[in-house]
Amino acid sequence: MLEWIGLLPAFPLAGFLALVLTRGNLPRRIAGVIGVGSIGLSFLLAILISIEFLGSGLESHTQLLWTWMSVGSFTPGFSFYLDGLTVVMLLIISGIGFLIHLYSTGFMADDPGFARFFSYMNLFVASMLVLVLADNLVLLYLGWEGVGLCSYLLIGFWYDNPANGYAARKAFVVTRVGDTSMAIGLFLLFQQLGTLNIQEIMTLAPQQWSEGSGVVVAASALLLGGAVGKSAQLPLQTWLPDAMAGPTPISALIHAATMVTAGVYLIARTHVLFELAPSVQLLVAFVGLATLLMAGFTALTQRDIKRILAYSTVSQIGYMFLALGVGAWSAAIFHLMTHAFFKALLFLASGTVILSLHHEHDIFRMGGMRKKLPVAFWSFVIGSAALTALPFTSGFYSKDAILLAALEQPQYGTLLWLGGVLGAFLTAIYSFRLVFVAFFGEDHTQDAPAHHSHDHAHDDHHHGPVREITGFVMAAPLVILAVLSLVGGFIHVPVDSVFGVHEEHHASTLVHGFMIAVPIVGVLISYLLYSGAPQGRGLQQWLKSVRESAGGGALMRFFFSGWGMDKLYDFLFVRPFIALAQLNRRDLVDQFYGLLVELARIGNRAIVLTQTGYLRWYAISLIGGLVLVIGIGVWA
Amino acid sequence: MTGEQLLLLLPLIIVTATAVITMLGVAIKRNHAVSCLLTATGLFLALLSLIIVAQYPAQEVTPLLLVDSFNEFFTALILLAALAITLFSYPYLCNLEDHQDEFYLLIAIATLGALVMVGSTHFITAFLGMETLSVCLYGMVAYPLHRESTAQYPMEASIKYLVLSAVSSGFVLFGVALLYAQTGTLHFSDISVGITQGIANGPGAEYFIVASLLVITGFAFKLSLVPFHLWTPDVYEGAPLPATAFLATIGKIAMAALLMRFMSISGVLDSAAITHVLAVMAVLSIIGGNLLALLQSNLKRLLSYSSIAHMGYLVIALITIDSAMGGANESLGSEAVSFYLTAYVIMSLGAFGVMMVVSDSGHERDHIGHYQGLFWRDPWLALVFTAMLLSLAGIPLTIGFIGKFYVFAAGVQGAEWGLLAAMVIGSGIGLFYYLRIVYRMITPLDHDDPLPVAGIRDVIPHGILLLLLAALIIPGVVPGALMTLLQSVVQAL
Amino acid sequence: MPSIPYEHGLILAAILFVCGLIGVLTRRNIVFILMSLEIMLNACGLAFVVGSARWGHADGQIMFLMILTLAAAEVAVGLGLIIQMYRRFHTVDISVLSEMKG
Amino acid sequence: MIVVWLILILFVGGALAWASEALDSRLPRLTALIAMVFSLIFVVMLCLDNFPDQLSPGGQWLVLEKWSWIARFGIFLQVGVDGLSLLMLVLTVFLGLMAIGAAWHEITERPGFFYFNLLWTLAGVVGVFTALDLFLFFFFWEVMLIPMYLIIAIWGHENRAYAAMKFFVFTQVSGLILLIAIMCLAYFHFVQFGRFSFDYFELQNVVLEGRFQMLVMLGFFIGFATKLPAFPLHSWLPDAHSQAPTAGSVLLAGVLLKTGAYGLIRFAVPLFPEAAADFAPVAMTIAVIGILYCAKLAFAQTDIKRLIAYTSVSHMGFVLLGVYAWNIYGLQGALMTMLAHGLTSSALFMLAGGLQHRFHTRDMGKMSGLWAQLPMMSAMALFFSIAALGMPGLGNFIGEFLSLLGAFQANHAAAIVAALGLIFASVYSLWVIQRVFHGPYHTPNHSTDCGSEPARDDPHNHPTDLSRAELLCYSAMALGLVWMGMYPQTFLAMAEPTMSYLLASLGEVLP
Repeated sequence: MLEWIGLLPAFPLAGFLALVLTRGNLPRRIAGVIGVGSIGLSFLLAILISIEFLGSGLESHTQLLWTWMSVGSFTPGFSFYLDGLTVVMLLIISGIGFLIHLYSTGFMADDPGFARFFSYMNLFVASMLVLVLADNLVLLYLGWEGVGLCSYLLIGFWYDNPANGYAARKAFVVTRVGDTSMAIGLFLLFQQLGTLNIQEIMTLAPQQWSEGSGVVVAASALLLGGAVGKSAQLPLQTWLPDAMAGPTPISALIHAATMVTAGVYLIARTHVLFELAPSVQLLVAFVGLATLLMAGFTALTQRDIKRILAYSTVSQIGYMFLALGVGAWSAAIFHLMTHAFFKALLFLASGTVILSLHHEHDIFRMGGMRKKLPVAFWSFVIGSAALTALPFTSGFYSKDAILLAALEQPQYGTLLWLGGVLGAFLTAIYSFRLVFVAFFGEDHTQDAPAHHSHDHAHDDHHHGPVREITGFVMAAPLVILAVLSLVGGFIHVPVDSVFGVHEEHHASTLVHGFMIAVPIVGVLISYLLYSGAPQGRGLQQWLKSVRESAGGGALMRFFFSGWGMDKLYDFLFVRPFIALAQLNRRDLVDQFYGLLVELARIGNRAIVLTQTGYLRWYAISLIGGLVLVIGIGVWA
Repeated sequence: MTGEQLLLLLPLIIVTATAVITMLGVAIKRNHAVSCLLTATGLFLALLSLIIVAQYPAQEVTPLLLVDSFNEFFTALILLAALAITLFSYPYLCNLEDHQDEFYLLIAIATLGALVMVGSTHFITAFLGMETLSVCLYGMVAYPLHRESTAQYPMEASIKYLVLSAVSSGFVLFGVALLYAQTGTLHFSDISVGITQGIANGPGAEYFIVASLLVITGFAFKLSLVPFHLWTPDVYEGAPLPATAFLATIGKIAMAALLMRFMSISGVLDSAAITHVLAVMAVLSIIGGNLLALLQSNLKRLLSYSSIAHMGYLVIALITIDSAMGGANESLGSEAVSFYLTAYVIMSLGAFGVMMVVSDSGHERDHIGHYQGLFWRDPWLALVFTAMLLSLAGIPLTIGFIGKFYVFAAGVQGAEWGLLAAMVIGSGIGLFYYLRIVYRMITPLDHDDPLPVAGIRDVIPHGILLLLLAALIIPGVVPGALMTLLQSVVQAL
Repeated sequence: MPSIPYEHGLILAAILFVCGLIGVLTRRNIVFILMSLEIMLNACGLAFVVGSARWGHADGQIMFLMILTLAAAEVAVGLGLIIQMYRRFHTVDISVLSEMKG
Repeated sequence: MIVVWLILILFVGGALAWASEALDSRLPRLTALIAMVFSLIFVVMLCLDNFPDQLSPGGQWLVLEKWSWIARFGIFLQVGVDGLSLLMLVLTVFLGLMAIGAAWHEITERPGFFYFNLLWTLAGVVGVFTALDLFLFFFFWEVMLIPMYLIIAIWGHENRAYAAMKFFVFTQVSGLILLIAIMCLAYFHFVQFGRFSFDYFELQNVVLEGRFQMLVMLGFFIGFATKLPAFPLHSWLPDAHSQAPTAGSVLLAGVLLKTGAYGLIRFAVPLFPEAAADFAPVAMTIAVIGILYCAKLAFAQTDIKRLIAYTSVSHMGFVLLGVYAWNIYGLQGALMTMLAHGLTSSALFMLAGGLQHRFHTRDMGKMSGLWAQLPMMSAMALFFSIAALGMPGLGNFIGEFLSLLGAFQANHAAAIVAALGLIFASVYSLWVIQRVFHGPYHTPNHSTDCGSEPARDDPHNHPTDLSRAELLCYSAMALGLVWMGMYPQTFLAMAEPTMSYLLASLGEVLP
């Protein structure tokens, strides 16, 4: 069975080709079947392969399909590598991918570009599978850019609104910056080690470089740059919130479950390099910490349901980076898996909410949806519970593992741990803020639209009473994901063979108690603040006064704009580039050659004057010429 | 003067005979066709006689004339050019009511002068040849045409040419006189001895340099190199087309051949001063000639300027002629000059030929506008004209390119980097005005300006054009044969 | 009479030559220009005669005869042209001859 | 004899096409097509029967023939085909077919003369790729200029005179400089070995001392860099492309630019090893400036063909980078970029030509949101723009990655700065897609201000989507790119012996 591993990306690729070559005039049902079926097949195959692989107790399995290039000593092959880590990623991608495809057949039912949507989605899953299965960094780079491309195509799916196009381009260019730094990292690795095969790098690196040597620091920093770009971490995170312009299923699949975790996978896969460069590993930890705090605060002030979830994704990936930074590789992957479950659940649920409320995104214009949208409500509750790591939910086990590992970090353990706990507290507040504001309190769906920021020009006529649009196709994935979010904590992630077994963390019960209490207190505060319950009157007054006060208002706006990063980048890079481009529209070099031509023309006009037509002048020139000639002859 | 030597002079004798017979023909009964036919057959017979002359080894016929392979080659070239011009001028002069025959007389005698120049190694014959050619050219340039609007142009051009040519002959004569006064011989030989050390008790080297420069100035005037080029555009524009063609081709060949002969025998090039002067003149001619032609819209003036530039390229090759006979490592210089001359003659004849075919004495089509849309009106003529222009610009597939390549080779051999740079810049500028004409021929014409319909009398000129086109393309693609011929020709130098 | 050194002869010829040149440059009347041309050519003839006197062989003198005949030919053609010019322009001033330029 | 046959077919085909115009105006394009199909068969035959056994060690030259031409200068008609030139021949013939496809509907007046020029340009290019005698190389180098000039000057767009003249003078003057350099080499062969020779192999053992070798090498470099085009000498390309007819642009971008790069690989570096070694950093800086500067310029353009022209200059910067890295990766990278860029830029030009054919303007400002009206064309445009920005899995990525890999070995700084070019490439490629194909539907003669659904039934401006001929061309090119991206080994193996021969002959003089 293992030798069929090549088929995993082949099925979605076949789906993509089928949908593209029929140029979108397949009937909707068949297009849906092809789209979902291909992912289903690869999910099934993934399960069979995982069972056989785990059962066989093999360390790893490499399957060469064909030699891609062979130039001198650079011979990357189109070959797939299977080990524990890959199995986990395979199952997440194909599993959740399948559920989301199922969901989107319902969500995109009335969209004209139905076939086009599924072709892009299939291409995305194929690229992601190639990324995960690649056994050398060049093939990984192929998958890496492939997913970047698909995210561009899908964010800008509703192309007739230029804003979507802008968001898509922004996403692609920002991730491209990260990809370029990763490419440079690849060149450096090849130049130093002579190969780009991941396993060879992992064995050669420790032999050739001592710990903390310049080259390994540079290489791992460059790879970190790539990871930061793709996983929307601090320097390059401005693109993810704007990526919400795409249809909601893709936000679930790409911007929550799979693509954004590619950075985490890359660092986990090349963990030997990072172990050799402790300074860079620490940098990873602090990048994670800073991002999770920044995102947490920003999420507090957001109004759009999808942007809240987007910032929460950035924050949760910050946790994964924190785990990687402190060396808790398996904890990071474990959190990656659980996060995929509950974040996909939250996004799909928000999709149902948006569809039912006719593309309403602003949570303050919802309220009281508990009764009207039961499925969405319960999904949100379970999802938010897992997100805030309430006890016995999957989030609890994975986040605690990370925080405990962070505590044991030799130098900055306590600082990292405190930041993590503060983050958990913020997470609790903003996730349950969303739940209380959207589903509890009075119904605000009818009042006049303060400002409509919905993204596509579909019919947004005002409507009668709200009723939930969830057929079986949309409800089933929600239920499965809800179950997984609750039960996910008990799945043991089979990555010990990859990262080596780590001993259990043992911390004082006080620490354990504190970590359990923090989310619960957060939920309570959020309840008091946002559910309009009478007991929270005092707190609500305090919040209103802070919001009105000058300083507080400014702080709110600062958080709302994602700590002003967008404006900063716009000012630093975008505007100067456009100015530079406009500055020299007509190529400077071209004017230089124009100058030469002008010179020749002036020369012509000057010398033509000598042709006066007067005989006397010609005679003078004759004699003058003779004098000149003799002068040169005798003296020069 | 043994019988054999008389045989060697056969071409000269035949050409003189044609002149006399044509004169007698005109005296008996004035008939345009007959006199043209007589001249053409005369020239053709002279050409055939060359085959006889070629058998004999090179020898001096009286110290004045030297008949060797060099002389024979250029005689052939001149006779061919003269023949072509005679045949071209027949349809051109047809609509001139009276005195059409005298033109052929002038052509015959002028050719005679050119032949004498080419064969001379003695100043008397050189001077005699130059003057005969010049005087006949005065006549041809002043040939009265019936274009009311520009009737006085030929006369103006001829007077200008006469005065200036006389002044330049004065320079040559005075230079020769000074040389004669010191060396005692009018033969070209061993002026270099004087230049390098000066005669033991006589004046120093400067005297000889000045004398030689006087002579070279005269020659430079005839070749229209830059300081002495001002007459060229006016005379080319004023003169009727056949006269301009004659002046541009045979006038230049004879002078260049004479200069080459003078340079290699007299060893003038040994002195750095003279080579310096020639180099300066070459660079000025290339840059000046090309710049002058840049925005010129009268084709005759444009071709005159381009001839200045081409003479500049020629002088570059001339400079690298190694004074020693055939030189130790057989310099490419003289080969390059003769090849470039041949190429230049073919190109100019072709270009002027097309203009002659299209115009006649009543209405000359010499403005660039007349040739607009020629590609679509008369593809054959346009093809020939484009081939000639591209060859003048030095584009491959043509003899012009091989000529330029030869000059490059000579330049590189003589390590004349400055001159080669000037040549590249000159060619660059040159592309502009040649291509301007080609582009003008491509742009379609809105109003129709009908070309003279090609009657039976135009068959010959079109035939010659075909020959010229063949002479342009074949050596351009397979230059081997012509190169070996020229190699043997130059050995005699 | 004692022989005059040949250099003086050459200098005389040179002076004559320069006079001819100046004549060509300054004169406006075409006929006078032709006359100055004649002077120049005769100056060269003189130089040749002086040369042949110095070397004592006849080349120079033959050259002088040659120069005389050719100068005569040129002037003849020149005068023919001048007559045509007068018939058309009714003047012999050379500034009339300047239509062609540029 | 195959090469001579190939050139003959093209020459004769051109003449026949011109002659056949008298019979029927549709005949010339047919004769041209037949001639091209024949030459394609020839080239493919050359590939197949030579390719399998050609891998024998040392057997680098598939075809090598020599006839005497001008004995006086030791010039021979020496033609040779090896892996590198064979690939170039395939590209030339393939793009020749594409050019005919592009001109199928577009060229209506005087088609005979057009196809005459088209085929003669191709013949010149085939000559350039196979000539092994420097004089013959220069001969074909100039021969391919005249027909190209005529194509731009006669069938070009509004100010074609300026563009054609600029193109011709640029390449001609740089050609003259190249000629002087060739002459110097030949003359020094004469000084050192007693006789003139222009033979590629004999000239390799001419020894020139330091400074003079650099000068002669510069002559070669300027000659090829103008054609490449490299940074300071590139300003003729945008004009030539925006004014040339589509078929002309396809030929210009697809094939003529490659002659410059081929010249660098075959002549400029192997003949002057030491000079190339010292000159390498300068050349790489020029390449990097070319990549970034032209990417910036591309972003600022509104005329779609000028934009694509600037992107071509930027891509050819990678070729220059790869060549002067002078290791196996750089060379193979340069080769792959040449092949992939040939296809990508030709396709983009055909698309731009198609848009101009439909909307009679090249200004991107006047058209947007075409996806709704022209789905197939927009999909193709998207595919080729993505290929242009170097998406892995397509040909350009392989070329750029290998070039940068090679460049990184030779000179870290240049490679890193050039890698920035990848970012700029994505900026301007996606900008084109956004500007022309996304956003509200709007065309020059039909603008919906409210950006609502375009009037489907609006007859007078309903632009027709891709015709079958166009679709065939585009999908052929798309397949080519995917083949190059997914399995480049076929091309790399074919070129490998040449590259290793070139590297060996230099003895790794370069870093």
